[in-house]
Amino acid sequence: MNYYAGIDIGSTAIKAALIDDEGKIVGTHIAPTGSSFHKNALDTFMNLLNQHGIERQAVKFITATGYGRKLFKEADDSISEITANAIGAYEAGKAFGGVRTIINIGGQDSKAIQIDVQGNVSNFAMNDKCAAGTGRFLDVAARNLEIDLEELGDYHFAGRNAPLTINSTCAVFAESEIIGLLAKGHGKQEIVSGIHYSIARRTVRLAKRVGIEDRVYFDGGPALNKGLVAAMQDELGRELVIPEHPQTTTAFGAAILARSLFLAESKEEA
Amino acid sequence: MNSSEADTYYLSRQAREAEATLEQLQDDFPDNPQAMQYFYDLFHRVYGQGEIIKHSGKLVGTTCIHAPEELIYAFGATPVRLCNGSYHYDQIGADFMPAKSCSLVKATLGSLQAKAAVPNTQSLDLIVNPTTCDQKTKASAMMSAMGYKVEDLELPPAKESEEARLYWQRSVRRLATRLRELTGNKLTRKKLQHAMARTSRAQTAFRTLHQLRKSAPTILLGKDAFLVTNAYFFDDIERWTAAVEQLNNELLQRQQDGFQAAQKRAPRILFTGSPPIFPNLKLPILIETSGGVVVADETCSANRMLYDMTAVDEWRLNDMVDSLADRYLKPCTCPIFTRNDDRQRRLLQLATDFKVDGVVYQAFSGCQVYEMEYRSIADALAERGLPMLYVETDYSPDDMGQLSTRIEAFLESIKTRKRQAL
Amino acid sequence: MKTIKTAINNIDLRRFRFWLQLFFFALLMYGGYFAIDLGSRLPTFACAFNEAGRGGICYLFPLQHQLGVPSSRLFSWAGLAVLQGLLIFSLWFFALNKAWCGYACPLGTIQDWITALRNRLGIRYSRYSQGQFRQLSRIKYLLLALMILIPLGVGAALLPHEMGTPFCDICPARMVLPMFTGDFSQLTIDFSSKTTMIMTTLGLLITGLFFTGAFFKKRFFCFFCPMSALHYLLSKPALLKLKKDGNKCTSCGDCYRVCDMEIREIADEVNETNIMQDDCIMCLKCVAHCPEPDALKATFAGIPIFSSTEQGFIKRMHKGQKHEQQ
Amino acid sequence: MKRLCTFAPWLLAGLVWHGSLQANSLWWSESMPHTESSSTQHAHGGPVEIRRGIYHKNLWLRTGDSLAKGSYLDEASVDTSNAKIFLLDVKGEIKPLVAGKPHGAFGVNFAMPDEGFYNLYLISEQFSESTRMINIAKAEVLKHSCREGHDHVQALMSPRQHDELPLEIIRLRAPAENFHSATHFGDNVQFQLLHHGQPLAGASVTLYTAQGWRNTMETDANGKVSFMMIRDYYPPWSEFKRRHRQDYVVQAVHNVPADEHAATSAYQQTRYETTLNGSYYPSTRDYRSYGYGLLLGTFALSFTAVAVYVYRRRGQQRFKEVRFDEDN
Repeated sequence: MNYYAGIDIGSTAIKAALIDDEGKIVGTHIAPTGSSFHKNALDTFMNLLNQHGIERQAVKFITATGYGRKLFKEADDSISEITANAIGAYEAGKAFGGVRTIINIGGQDSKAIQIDVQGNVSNFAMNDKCAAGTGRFLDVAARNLEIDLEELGDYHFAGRNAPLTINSTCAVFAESEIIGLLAKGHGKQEIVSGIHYSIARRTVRLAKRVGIEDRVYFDGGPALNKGLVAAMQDELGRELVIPEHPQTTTAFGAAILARSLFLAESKEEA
Repeated sequence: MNSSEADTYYLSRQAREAEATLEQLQDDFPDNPQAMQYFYDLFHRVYGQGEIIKHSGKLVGTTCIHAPEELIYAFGATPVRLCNGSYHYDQIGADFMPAKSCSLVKATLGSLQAKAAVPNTQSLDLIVNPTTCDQKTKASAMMSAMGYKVEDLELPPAKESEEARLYWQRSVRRLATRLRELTGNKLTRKKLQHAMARTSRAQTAFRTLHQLRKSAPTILLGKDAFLVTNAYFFDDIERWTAAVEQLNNELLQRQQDGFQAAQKRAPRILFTGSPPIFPNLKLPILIETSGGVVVADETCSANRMLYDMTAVDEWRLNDMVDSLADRYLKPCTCPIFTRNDDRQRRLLQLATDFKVDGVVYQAFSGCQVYEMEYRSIADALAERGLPMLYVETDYSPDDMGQLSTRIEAFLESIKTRKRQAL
Repeated sequence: MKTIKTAINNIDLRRFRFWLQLFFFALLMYGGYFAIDLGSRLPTFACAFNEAGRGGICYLFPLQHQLGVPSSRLFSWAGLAVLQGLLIFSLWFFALNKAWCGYACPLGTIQDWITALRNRLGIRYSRYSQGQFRQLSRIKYLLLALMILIPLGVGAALLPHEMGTPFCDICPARMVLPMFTGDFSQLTIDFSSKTTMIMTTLGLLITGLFFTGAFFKKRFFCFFCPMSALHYLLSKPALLKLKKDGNKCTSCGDCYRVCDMEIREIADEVNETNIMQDDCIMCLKCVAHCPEPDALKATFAGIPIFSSTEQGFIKRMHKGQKHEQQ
Repeated sequence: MKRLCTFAPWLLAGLVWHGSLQANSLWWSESMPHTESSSTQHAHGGPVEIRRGIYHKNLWLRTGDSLAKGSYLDEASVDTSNAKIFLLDVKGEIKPLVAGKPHGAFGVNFAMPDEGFYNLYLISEQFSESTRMINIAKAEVLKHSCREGHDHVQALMSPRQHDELPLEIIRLRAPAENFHSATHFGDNVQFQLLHHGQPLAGASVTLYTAQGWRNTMETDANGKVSFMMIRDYYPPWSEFKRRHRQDYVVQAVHNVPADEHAATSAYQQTRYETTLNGSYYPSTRDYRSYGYGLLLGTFALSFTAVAVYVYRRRGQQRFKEVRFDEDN
């Protein structure tokens, strides 16, 4: 039985995904990137293999993606995370009846990708210059409000009155704005939902530059945050397709690409 | 540090930046044409070791392609293009330029500010500053504040009307008078004709290079082509022409041998937008290291500077000077003009001629005119079914990460599309 | 075939045009001495007043005569002669379109020679401003209208018989062309009647103006010539066409710069393919001075006969610089 | 008003007085007896009447001692009973004509179906004391219409003569004459005097113009004589008519001793007198002035040249136009 792996070395977390011959996902593993991401990436990969009891040789092809893709020597090939995300979302989206637009909010950037019917990237826009509207913004806010990331979702729905408008376009200023709002005695719930709406507005504007087609796929770590998902759906005015492991879609895409590249190479040799 | 050490210090940081780029140009790519060695050495000597640019007669700096160099040569002076591409001078220029402003103008002002500038132009006798975009127009006051003699070459904001054309012809003629005061020489028909002949020989060489780059698979990488045209900024025109003619012969040989400078299915990229000026060849190099190949460009550091030639009906002084003026205004596709139909048409024509797969549109952050034209160019290209990547960057190397992601994603989308199309 | 095509496209148009104009000049001015008679419906100034030497007659002369017959006869079956004349004129015209002006017209050739003389004397040529250009280019239509209405007036006995050929009286060709066959009789004021006196005075004033105009402005008279107006009305179906491929045009304006008639549309028009304008004389200097391959071309019945090439442009512009090698 | 007067020398040469028009001289004339404008139209051969496309010519017989005061004949004044009138047409046939009174005066009207020259002759014979006088009046009339084209002109140009006539004057053609050319003031017109078809040398021939000028010349060896047409039409400038027709008559008298002919007649000598009429027009030199023409032409040329020069010089100051002088 051959296996294929995709490793997404992101700015905040390293995600690895493993698929078998038929392209079904065998398992995924997530670990923080930390400082020496080369060792951490290797460990994440080995942990994933051990979890499922698969030897290193069984993994025929590894594709690396993400910021650190070029420096991960283990990988046989590297691909940009936009293409990997597109392939992963396209595959995962089939279960939900096909997706055409992908919104990904990563640790330090947010991306909007439009793919055509065959799944090829036709247009994409990235915001990787400013931390506002990215996962970092949520981390900073959660730390200031002393809430865990997972609880952000519940706080969003617990809010009684309308969400506050956090109009700061910069993650650093947002911090001071949150503290100001707290001092004025606003509830944490309104602040959290305000933050969600501010991120949602920015991301939808990014997506508009690319053009929004039906069934929008939403992945990346923050996709786990139900509050943010609700805000996004409200801003977009349409349902969002959320996979059950939103963080590993890119790695999954890289794995699928590894499989197709391996099959293509073996066909050429044969 | 006193000023002389400071100068050497600046020189050394500037030199390191240039050397790094030169090494990238030479080592990251296998089998560069031998004829390119002349250009590598030239840049090494001028940028790396700060060799002084030899010139006969007065040295006249120009800050844009609109300054007619034939006129400057005819007065016995030597033109040198001052547009600067080094991030180091960009930092110096940033001291007296607004935060979000064009890196090119910042770098140019920075190089003028630094006494031991690279390329080392020593003392400029005159700077001819065509009033093109806002920032270059405002920069002229700053240049004269630095103590340089500056001649503002007034450019009309629109170029379609006859009034604009006559206004520009008068500006060029006024420049001729100013050059006469500067050099004390008299403009004669023979001198101007001789200067125009030399420039047209250089343009002929460039056009041959331009035709050769149409061959598919491509035989010359875009980064070399940019280096060649960047050398035109300061190199002696006859030596430059000879070197380019030699390069053309070698490329012709390569074409016959069926030599491939990039992989077979490398996406053929048309580069447009803000001019890549040595050592800021960051984007072309990135494209070509990520597997693409820049086959054609529409920028004022290459095609727009050298492509269009002058036609003269009667070889008389007045007619020749007016023909020169027309040649520098009418075909210009610079975004400072109100309409950009010419530029759209030029891009679409280059796309068909060079069988281009995708367009990379570079806009220096802070350059509003290029940023504003992005939408119309994108629509025009989309109509033709050409994908376009809009990249907003500046001279700083620290956005390489984001850029490489975008470039790779763009190239991959083209590759898959091409594989699909097969 | 390819080599012939490139050879034609790279010819030195200036020399080719000089010899072709000389040939047509000899044909139309001295053809008569060799018993050449191309008929009286020529779409160019083969002046009828050059009785002995003319190789054919400019159609405007018989046209005015035919329109000058009494109205009763003109609008009867006899009027068909006018249509028949127009038909033959059109057939001649369809062959060369406005190249009749640029290559065949003796008066045009003389103006080109005067321009060459001015150039050798080192005197700068003048250009019309855009406003002047628009007004002046309407005069030829006015002259064409007068040339048709006045003979009709003569036919209807509203005007004296001496005004039978109004345009020929004031046309400089009547005075200038016979001089080339030694006949200076046209340089006279005809006092036999008030009408002839006024008309011949006008004619001589215009001839004086013609010489100065042609000296300072390239192809001065062609701007006001009713023949060019008549041509333009029939120019659509002509075989020889001037075609432009707007996409290849970088609007560098070289064609506009060298155009003797200062036609802006040739450089600015990028959508139309057939860019024939009413002032154009199809001298094809624009095609010769266009650096973009196949941007401008002259086609005869659809077959491109002369198109712009880069090598041709470079060769011609180099030819202009005799001192280049110093 | 400078008129080129070229005939002055000729006038001063003095008049040679030979034969002159007598009371009974007869000649044909195309001028209308009374000048009401009838249906005559101008054609290349002079006034004609066109009936159903056929040209008809009127000619009246006049007599008198001077052209201007020559009176038209009516039946009684001259004995024309034995006058014989006949027409030598283009094909050379002779057709006798009957005189009539077109427009109220003794004259003749005949049709001219074919293109070419028609010769009209009138021969009248009279006797007085001892001489037999034969008067021959001849008129040469051209019929041409451009519609017939111009290819046949050369063949019909040469003058025809009638040999039986005792005395006849024929007008010789100018070198490049065709149906469109006409005699103008100052032209040299050549005649030949024939006696029974043979050139008569040494005879005197006189040319009379309507204003009364006349000139007599001797015929040379082969009977030829040439006259310079005098310019005698000096209307005030505004009434000058380019197509003003002037008539002239050429007359020759020849006396022959009697015995030469019928022995029975009781006269010693026969006097033959023949006349040939014609017309001529003002020459182009009379109304065309090179002087004014060239004056106006050069004025227009120099005026515009100076205007352009001033405009260019002034043009420079106004815009501070930068111009380079081309002489280097």
